[in-house]
Amino acid sequence: MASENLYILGIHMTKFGKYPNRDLIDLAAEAAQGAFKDGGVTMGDMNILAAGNLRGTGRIGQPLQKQIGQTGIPVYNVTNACATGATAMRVVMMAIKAGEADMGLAVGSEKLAGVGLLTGANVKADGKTWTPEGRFDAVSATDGRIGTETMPGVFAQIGMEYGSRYGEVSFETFAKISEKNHYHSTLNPLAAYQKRMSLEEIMKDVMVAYPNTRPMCSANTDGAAATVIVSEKKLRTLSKAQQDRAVKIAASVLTTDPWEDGCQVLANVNTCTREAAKQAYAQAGVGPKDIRLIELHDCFATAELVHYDNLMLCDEGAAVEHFNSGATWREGRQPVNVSGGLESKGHPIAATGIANVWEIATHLRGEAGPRQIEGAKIGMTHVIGLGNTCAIHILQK
Amino acid sequence: MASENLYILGIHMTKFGKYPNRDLIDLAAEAAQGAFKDGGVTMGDMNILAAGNLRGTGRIGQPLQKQIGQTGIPVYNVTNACATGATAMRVVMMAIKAGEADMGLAVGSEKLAGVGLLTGANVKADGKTWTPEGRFDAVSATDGRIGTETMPGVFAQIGMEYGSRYGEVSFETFAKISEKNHYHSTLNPLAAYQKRMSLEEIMKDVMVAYPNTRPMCSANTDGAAATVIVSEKKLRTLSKAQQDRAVKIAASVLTTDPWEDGCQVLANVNTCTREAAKQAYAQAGVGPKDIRLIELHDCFATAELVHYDNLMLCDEGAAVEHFNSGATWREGRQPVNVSGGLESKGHPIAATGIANVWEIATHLRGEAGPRQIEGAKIGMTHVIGLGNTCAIHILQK
Amino acid sequence: MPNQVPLVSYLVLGDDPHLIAHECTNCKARFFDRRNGCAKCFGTEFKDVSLPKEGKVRAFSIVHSAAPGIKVPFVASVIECGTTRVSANIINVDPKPENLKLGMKVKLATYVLGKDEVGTEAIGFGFEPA
Amino acid sequence: MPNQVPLVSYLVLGDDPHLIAHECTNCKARFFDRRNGCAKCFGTEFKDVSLPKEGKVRAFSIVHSAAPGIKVPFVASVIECGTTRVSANIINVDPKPENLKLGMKVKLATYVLGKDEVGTEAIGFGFEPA
Ligand SMILES: [Zn+2]
Ligand SMILES: [Zn+2]
Repeated sequence: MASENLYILGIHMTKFGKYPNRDLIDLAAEAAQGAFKDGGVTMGDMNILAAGNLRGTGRIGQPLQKQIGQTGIPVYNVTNACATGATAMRVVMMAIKAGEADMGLAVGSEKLAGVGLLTGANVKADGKTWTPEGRFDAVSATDGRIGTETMPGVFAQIGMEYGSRYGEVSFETFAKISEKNHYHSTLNPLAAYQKRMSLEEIMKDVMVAYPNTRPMCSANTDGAAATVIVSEKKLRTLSKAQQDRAVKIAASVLTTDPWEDGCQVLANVNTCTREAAKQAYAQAGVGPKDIRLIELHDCFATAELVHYDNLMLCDEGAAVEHFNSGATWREGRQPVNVSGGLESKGHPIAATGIANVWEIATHLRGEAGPRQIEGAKIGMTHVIGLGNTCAIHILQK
Repeated sequence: MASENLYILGIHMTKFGKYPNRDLIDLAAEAAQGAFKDGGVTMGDMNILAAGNLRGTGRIGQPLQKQIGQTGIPVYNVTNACATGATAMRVVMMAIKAGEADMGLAVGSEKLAGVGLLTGANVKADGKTWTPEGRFDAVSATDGRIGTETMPGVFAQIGMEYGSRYGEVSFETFAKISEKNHYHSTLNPLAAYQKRMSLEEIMKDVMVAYPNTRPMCSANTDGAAATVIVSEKKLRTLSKAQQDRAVKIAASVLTTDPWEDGCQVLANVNTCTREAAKQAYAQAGVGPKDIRLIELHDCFATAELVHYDNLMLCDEGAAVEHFNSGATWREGRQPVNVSGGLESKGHPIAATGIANVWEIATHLRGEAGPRQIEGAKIGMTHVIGLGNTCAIHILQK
Repeated sequence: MPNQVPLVSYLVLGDDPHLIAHECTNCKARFFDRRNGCAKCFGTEFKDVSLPKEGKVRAFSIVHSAAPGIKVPFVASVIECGTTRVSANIINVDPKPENLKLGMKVKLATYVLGKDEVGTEAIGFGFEPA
Repeated sequence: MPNQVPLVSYLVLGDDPHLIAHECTNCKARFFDRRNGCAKCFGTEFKDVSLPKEGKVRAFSIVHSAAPGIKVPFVASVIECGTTRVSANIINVDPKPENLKLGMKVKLATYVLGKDEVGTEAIGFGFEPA
């Protein structure tokens, strides 16, 4: 069982954006029903459902099942920060590999439009008398006083830390990464923002956490994505049309951050990504050069840079040169985030880890329309959940 | 792989109760480190961690890993209402059956002491002008105006509904079930409350939701539980002492509620339990009569009654007679909730689904001390997550 | 007579207040909420059907603890209206066990929940002994 | 002099304010929070060790958006104190990119965060250009 291949049979994402009149379940249902339609199946074909949501109730599986079909199947509600959607996929895959299912649905849905700064802030009102609380015996809020727990500030430092290791990276370089992604977004009708932005506009926009200005930060939007995953054995019983459009999951890896000095002081998204990438390349039997396009976790422009290196798309320490070579633009050798990335497509947290699979699968199927990357046979997705989790999928057609 | 047997190698629960100076992670760490010690292993032996928490952040896996060992392994954060802990176990089991791990840790932790009534209430402040909101276009709060979403009221009706099908069940009968469980608790040093209560005391206590008085409701407490699950193949490489104490997981099933009229009006915990029981008996190759003792989800006394029937411990419709026969008392033919049940042991939600496995495993190992059920070779655990999920495990020595 | 709005949209006001359900046109499963699909057959087409105004008590609980603003004790219940189960309070009855019985006949009743600042009344519903 | 309490317990006040870390007695991994165990070797014994008061900037960000009560912009950073990394703000510097540099030398500084109602001062810390 464990060695059986798994396939994406159907997959769907909602347009990311603002949906004031639709709830988490409306979005999840659209994604799920879209994935069923895409795969030519129904809820009745599913043997397992794994559902992810972070900022709502965190448990949308059963409310979703009440709307799209109550068939009695096991439902798993999962969270893993920004890797939540990818984690839902992994649970479905494990169920299939374990022989408990031959087909299952993974879905992620999030309502994030209008949500302000996402912090892990432990802000508490200053008490009348100082009283030590929590694991640091803090007598007052520490976020903002002992560094920052805000995402833009954390990922800004992650980018700067790369500079400490391999030579300073300029504000302009980080901003150019954002310029690329906003340029890419103009071709993606499902992106929340499809506006090309000049380097100057990006650099002169509101500074959120130097060196990340507002367009260099992921966009808080609503959205959902869902996918039907099927075992190879089951796929072979389906129609030729279904088999022809199925996309092989050549690798699926989830890691957390192993201990390294400082990793509890500044989140270390490097070690878990590098380890996940190593495992994924080994599982798929391919190397970085075999990957035609990549959707990686550009929650901030500063993050995209470090992952060029972590995913081994370039030599160690050479991420800036790699970017400056033009390789990661859609016209380049190995485009990154042709969807527009989280900075322009949007980042409805729990949906992201499935939406990036949708993007790659759509290219591998040759169905990406005007933004199609030609000759795409192998693609990779990467997502980071702060705290930390890394999920990588390699897809193959 | 899929047919490989899985075993409980180590398992631990904290005493349930009030821990004002300990956080979710302190409790989870005690449970995890206790399970490692019980199993003679360390965090370094784990290939996967699945963690459950409902009422806190909902994602304790990585914060726990930061305290007990950062080894880079995949971490899954899960929720499934009161079946959260059991769901964490299932994720670890799927990972092992899938060939992705040979040993893993499942943990559930909850801080619930002092928390008031748990409701699913959609209470919103009445607006200045009536504005329809949500899936019912409600212009004001519906909880309490169109029935109840409070757990005591929901489970009270679930018990009453059994009466509609098979003949009215008296308040006294439900109260006697609580009397049994409080009696059982006197022998369990890890129970939050170990006080014997007379039938009269129970019936005259504060009415929460007729026919459930306060001692007939699960106790909101803090607590955690954790277990190390191992593949048979890996177990065979461990010491004789470890092998001797390992407890076989003869069945592990998770279901949700299939459609039935009315199931979206009053939660139907019957269909999902009956289906899970059928699957579990089939997996384990045993029948209800082979089960020596059962820990079932007595979140309310009214719930315990219906599950005698749902788990097929009695003939259909004969739950009252079954209880009145004395069978489910610890001196009876097939004791239920010898731990004291959720009504007296306590119900730290995410811990419950692992704590009930601890109880059964402890009896099967012959390590239950004064409350040991003699000759226990096969036992069953059952947990319900409202919304709905049912998880059943059959353990065998 | 002031303007009125129903507490929920499946309560139809007017001369003859009654409840409606959304019935799946394929399998006839009934629901009260806004639907994305049918939980029974996965269909996505529904039509509204009126429910009988009389029913019988399938289950009840006398609830003594509730969210702020809700008077306790009150009687939460499941009513069988024909073959369709409905969630509702049993109202216009002293909420004591001796006044309630499984299977008892009840009928729909409405009441004014309150007025908003422009004078519109919100109308709630329950079932009372028939 | 008023009574003083540190913002966090790993800031030691007195004549010579400094930071301490909890060091695993088995593998020497260092932590600042209350520990259930060692994240590196799973050991459960720790001893406190003092950190050097001087360090250099490993990473920083000029943060313009923060929780209420926090003055922005401020400089969040990771400081290398010897071989141990510490989270801290860089203080006593005009928070502009031209005043900050990776690798710049900084030293520990404390300041009064505020007084509570009985007059006790809470003392915070940061690192300032050395
Ligand atoms: Zn239908
Ligand atoms: Zn250590």
